[in-house]
Amino acid sequence: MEKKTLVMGVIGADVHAVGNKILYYAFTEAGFNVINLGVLVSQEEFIAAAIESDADAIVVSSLYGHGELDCRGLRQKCDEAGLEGILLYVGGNIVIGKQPFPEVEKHFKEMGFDRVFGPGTPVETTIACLYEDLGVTPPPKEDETV
Amino acid sequence: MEKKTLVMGVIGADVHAVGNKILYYAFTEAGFNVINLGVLVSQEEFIAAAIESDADAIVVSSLYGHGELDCRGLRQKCDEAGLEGILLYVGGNIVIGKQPFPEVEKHFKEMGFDRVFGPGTPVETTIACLYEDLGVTPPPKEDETV
Amino acid sequence: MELKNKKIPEGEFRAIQQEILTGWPTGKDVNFEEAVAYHKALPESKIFSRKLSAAKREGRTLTQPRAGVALIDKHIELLTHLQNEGQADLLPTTIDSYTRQNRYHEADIGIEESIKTGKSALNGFPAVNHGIAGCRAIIEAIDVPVQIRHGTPDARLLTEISLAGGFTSYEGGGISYNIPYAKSVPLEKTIADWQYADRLVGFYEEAGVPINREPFGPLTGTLVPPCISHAVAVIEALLAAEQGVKNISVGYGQLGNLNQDVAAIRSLAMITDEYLERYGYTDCEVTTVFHQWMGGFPQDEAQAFGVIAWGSAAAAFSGATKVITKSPHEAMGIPTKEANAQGLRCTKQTISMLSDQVYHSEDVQKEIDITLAETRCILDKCFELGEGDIALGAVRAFQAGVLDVPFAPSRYNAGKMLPARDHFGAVRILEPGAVPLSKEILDYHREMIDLRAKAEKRKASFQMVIDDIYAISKGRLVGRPRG
Amino acid sequence: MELKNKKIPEGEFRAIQQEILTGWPTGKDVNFEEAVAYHKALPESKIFSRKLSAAKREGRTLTQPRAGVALIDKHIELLTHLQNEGQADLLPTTIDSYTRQNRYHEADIGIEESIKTGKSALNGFPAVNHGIAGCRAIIEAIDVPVQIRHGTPDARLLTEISLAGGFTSYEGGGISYNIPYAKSVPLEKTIADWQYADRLVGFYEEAGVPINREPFGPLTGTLVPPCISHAVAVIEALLAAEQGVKNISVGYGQLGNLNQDVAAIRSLAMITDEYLERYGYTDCEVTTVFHQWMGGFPQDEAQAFGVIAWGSAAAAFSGATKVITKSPHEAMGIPTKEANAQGLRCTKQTISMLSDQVYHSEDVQKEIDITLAETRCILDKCFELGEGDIALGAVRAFQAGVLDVPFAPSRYNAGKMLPARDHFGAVRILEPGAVPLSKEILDYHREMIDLRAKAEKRKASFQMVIDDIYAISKGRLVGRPRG
Ligand code: B12
Ligand code: B12
Repeated sequence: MEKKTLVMGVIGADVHAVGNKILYYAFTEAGFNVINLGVLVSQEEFIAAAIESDADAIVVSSLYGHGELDCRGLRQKCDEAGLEGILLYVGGNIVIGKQPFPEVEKHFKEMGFDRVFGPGTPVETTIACLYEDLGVTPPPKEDETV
Repeated sequence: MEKKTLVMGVIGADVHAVGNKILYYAFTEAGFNVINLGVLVSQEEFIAAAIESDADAIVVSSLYGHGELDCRGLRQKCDEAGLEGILLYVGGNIVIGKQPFPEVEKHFKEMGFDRVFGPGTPVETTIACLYEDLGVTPPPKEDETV
Repeated sequence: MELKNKKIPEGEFRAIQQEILTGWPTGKDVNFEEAVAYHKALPESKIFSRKLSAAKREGRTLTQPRAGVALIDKHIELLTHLQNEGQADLLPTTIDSYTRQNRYHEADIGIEESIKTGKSALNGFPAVNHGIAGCRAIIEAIDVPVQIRHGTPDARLLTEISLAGGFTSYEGGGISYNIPYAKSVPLEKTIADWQYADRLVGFYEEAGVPINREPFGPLTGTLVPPCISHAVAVIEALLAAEQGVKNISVGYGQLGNLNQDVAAIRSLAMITDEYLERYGYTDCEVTTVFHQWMGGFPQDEAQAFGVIAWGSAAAAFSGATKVITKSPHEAMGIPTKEANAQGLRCTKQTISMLSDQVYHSEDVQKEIDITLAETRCILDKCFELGEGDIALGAVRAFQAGVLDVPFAPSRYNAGKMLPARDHFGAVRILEPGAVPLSKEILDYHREMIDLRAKAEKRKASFQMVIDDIYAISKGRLVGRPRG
Repeated sequence: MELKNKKIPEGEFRAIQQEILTGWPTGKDVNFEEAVAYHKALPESKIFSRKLSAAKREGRTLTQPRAGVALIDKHIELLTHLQNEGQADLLPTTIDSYTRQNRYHEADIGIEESIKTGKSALNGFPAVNHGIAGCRAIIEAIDVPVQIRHGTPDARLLTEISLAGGFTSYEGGGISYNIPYAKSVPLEKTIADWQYADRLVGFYEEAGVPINREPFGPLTGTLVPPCISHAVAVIEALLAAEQGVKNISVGYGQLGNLNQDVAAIRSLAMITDEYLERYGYTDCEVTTVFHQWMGGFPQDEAQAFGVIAWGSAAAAFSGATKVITKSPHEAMGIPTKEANAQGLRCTKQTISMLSDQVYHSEDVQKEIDITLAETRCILDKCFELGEGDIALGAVRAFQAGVLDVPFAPSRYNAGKMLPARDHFGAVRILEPGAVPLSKEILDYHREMIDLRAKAEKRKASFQMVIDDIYAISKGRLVGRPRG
């Protein structure tokens, strides 16, 4: 089976690197081809990497609270760049403070994200969603989970 | 100046003795003549002691949560026993659970208490109220407070 | 009939039992054989002693809250919440204060009031009024072991109903449920009544049903020096063992100084084993209970969490088999189920973070040595006063002030001994009254308190004791003068 | 221009300064003499160094939260709340992340957005955009000393504005605000830029204005072994002292094992003094900072309180001069002012209850000895690499992987060293990479980790490290396999 390609990174002026490194490790273990842009990634860098790698999905992390400001317009820029319909995920601590998640989710979906994840989403959940959305059959069994 | 007389005790099936012992010590230090009935005191015992000592006030403690059940009818029984108008205080943890104090206060005032005190009322506050309500001039200065 | 630490003869027991079971209508449903069969059908996971033994073996500290409300369905709802949301390892059924005073009529009024208003008018679960079926409804609904916790001087009927009701653990004792919980019940009476309760547990044990028994460790919860509560715990363990109790949890209420707290639990296990063995009770399993701070709490919930977590840390380091948790509502009133579960989760987080750590310190060893020496002074005097009989000895020791619990409501307690914190926050003895500690030990206590008095530039006095009583609720351990 | 640990010559400094102050319109308001006069008119009670020195002398641990919002009045409201309701001894002004990356235009958008929506769109206070007057409004409104806390690789303009704005303490450093906070800024650049900041502090000190400086201790906050953060702290202290800094607070992020945490703070003070003295900086006062757990928190607030209180206990026992507090909202997002104050009160309660206690343990001494030995291994190698110059040495040490911070985002960090918890929860080194510890020390680390691996019946591996990263947020210290 052909590997699906993900572009991932932490958007904006955000330097939270730990979750990013663990997600990279887990996505790779889960059978994806992963382009990890690390932290401090601009919208333009995400898009350029997705075009270059012919990616199936862009997985955006935002931890530091400026997610709302940083993510605005990403979907439109994707469309303009010819990445119409590319799968867009966002997760982490994407807004400032403890806010009711349903509202946050609604807001980011309106901004064009296909899936929105709250604080502390387990890696297993993220991977299961990727399998589903990208039509990948999950590998039969793992003896170690992250 | 003549000493005012207080009857004090912990009402009902309540055995919380620590506050009672400290209040006794503090009331005595503050210049009152104090009849301390200790814990597990029935309404009848309060009234009998007040009559016998010709008391100016009855200070009821309830800590354990049954205050509402235990205090019902005390004012009426006082009236019937000829203790009309005697000063009635209640304090401690007089209801079950953390409840908004204004409601609790209102409820106990309707039951006939002149003053109602919430959890952890400082001894100084209680004494100041007693001075005021019994028309006692506070002693000039204390070098140690409780 | 003279009080003696001797197994109650079967005939005598049956005579009392007949009378007891007619004390309230629900008593007539008690049927020992049927109850034994009921217990034997319980899954292992619901048996208190088993879970304690496993925890002791594995060196884990289990969590248990206090909780009880008036109505059966609400009580089950409460316990289920504490089990699922609080991750409690063990659960309680705390009995209301009317039942504790055998005022079942008043408990009935409380039940009615609770049905009417939709909120619990009782500060606990009136198990006698609800009877055996009411108790079993709880046991069946809950997955973890459940214990009866109360404070009942004469608990004979409650014991009959609770054990027949399927509870596998039972708190209390003739001293620990008298001195802090009664005003004018003679000790002879409560000790005898608790011999009855222990004998009943003994019968269950003999029938192959394991029932855990727990003397109430903290007593008044107010600056009780470890040697006092240890002595009471050992005496109640001896009294219980004589009646056939096999699984005993001895307890202690946190005082706040880590060395003293850790030493207290470690020495408590040692001295209980020592005396049980010395007096020939060689087949009892002893576990320990650490109570988070039992005195006045701060009203602020964030501060209360600090007290709870610190109690959890001390419990974990002490190696206690279980910890009894408090909630952030402690100073205000009986906690909601949510607040109670919060106390449990805060405790579990703290204990788990410490469970892999070991606390080694010479200071702890020193404190263990001192506590053991003190407790032996008191216990040996009790045996002497009882002319070798510890039941009699306990009664005479309270008469003489040899056993003396600070701030206790009972008129059978001398109330002459005064405790105070030393410069490091450990609770020491300021005025011994008639507590028979050696001169060397008393000098040490005075010296440690004097260190503090000097630093505070005041004499050690009753004012200092009062300041200590308020200290934790005001955000400190030692009640230093303000300003 | 070559990097050297040498005081920046005045002329060179002035040249850079001219350029810096024109980087954003608010820069032109900086007037050194006027700022010195402003500082000199501040009351003692608002001066950070003074309060730290007093606490150090008296052996107290002060509390300080993190906090910052976009707008001046809201920020003052926030700090006032933390001062009054949180009883904070010291206050921060946490800078937003756009300012940290010198993106003042984006910060401006955030300010506008915040005005429009009525809630802070920035994760901190944009001090550069608000300028000197904005800063002074804070200093004047608040009664306790206030510090700038950030994470800014090039903080030269921010330093100018903050100090002229009346702040009396300033966090950061050329390594600690690069490696965890940047991806591709060369170390030569950040060290030089922070020499500028330190030199500016030096000018204030020379003018008689005391400014406290604090290297950021916890780095990535993710399983950083004490020897790594200690080495960075000492290097930044040396670099600061050379530029004329006189009052330095070195920090450390809690790891969770009490012996290791207590030993870390005690050894950090020792080794900083040792190296400052050895290199001739004899007139610096050193204080210590304990950061409550800086890694992932549990989402549940009750559990978070457990983590906060345990951090407070360790801080108190360690004798740190101040503790940086977390809030029960930590895992979710920037705390409300109420939640932030709760963290402070929980901390204060715990610290106060422990303030009279002393934590003695042989295990602490052992841990101190090991940490000192490790840190010396690293520092001496840094000096060697820098041919005696520690600025150069630091750059080369990172190049070589001699200094290596786990999970750091910077490409100038090797990322070859892997930490893991040992059987008792202490953080040890699983893979040293090029960190130059002696064989004896490394053997000890491996041995301690192997103890754990054996107990868990698995090999020590990256999976173990990942499990450790999640452990506290899942309610444990050591990331043991589940089931
Ligand atoms: C120590 C203690 C005990 C000890 C008491 C030992 C003894 N015999 O004295 C023991 C362990 C035995 C105990 C038992 C029980 N307790 Co208790 N106990 C406490 C605790 C922790 C401290 C009480 C104390 O001594 N405080 C120190 C003294 C100095 O303060 P104080 O008692 O509050 O008194 C002061 C003020 O209230 C005020 N005051 C008191 N009376 C009056 C009257 C007036 C007019 C005024 C103005 C002021 C005033 O002045 C006093 C002096 O400063 C409190 C919780 C808390 N406060 O933190 C629970 C608490 C009072 N107990 C409680 C309960 C429910 C019980 C039990 C039913 C067991 C249970 N379910 O857990 C039993 C009841 C036994 C009985 N029949 O009464 C509840 C009451 C709940 C409620 N009202 O909703 C509390 C609040 C704990 C809780 N949150 O659940 N308890
Ligand atoms: C460690 C840490 C730091 C370290 C980071 C070191 C580094 N370079 O990596 C340091 C100390 C440097 C730091 C700095 C700051 N931090 Co910080 N930090 C944390 C902390 C404590 C843990 C983060 C972490 O590593 N967790 C462990 C990893 C494994 O989990 P994770 O990051 O959450 O990632 C997982 C999930 O979120 C999920 N996930 C992540 N991305 C995505 C994407 C998708 C699509 C999906 C499905 C899932 C997913 O999967 C990941 C793996 O399991 C969190 C709070 C917390 N979580 O407890 C605060 C936190 C993220 N930080 C915060 C802030 C504000 C800051 C600062 C601005 C400083 C400040 N004001 O205190 C600076 C910002 C610097 C910057 N420019 O980015 C805030 C963010 C607030 C908000 N969103 O409202 C938090 C939440 C703390 C708080 N409550 O205030 N921080």
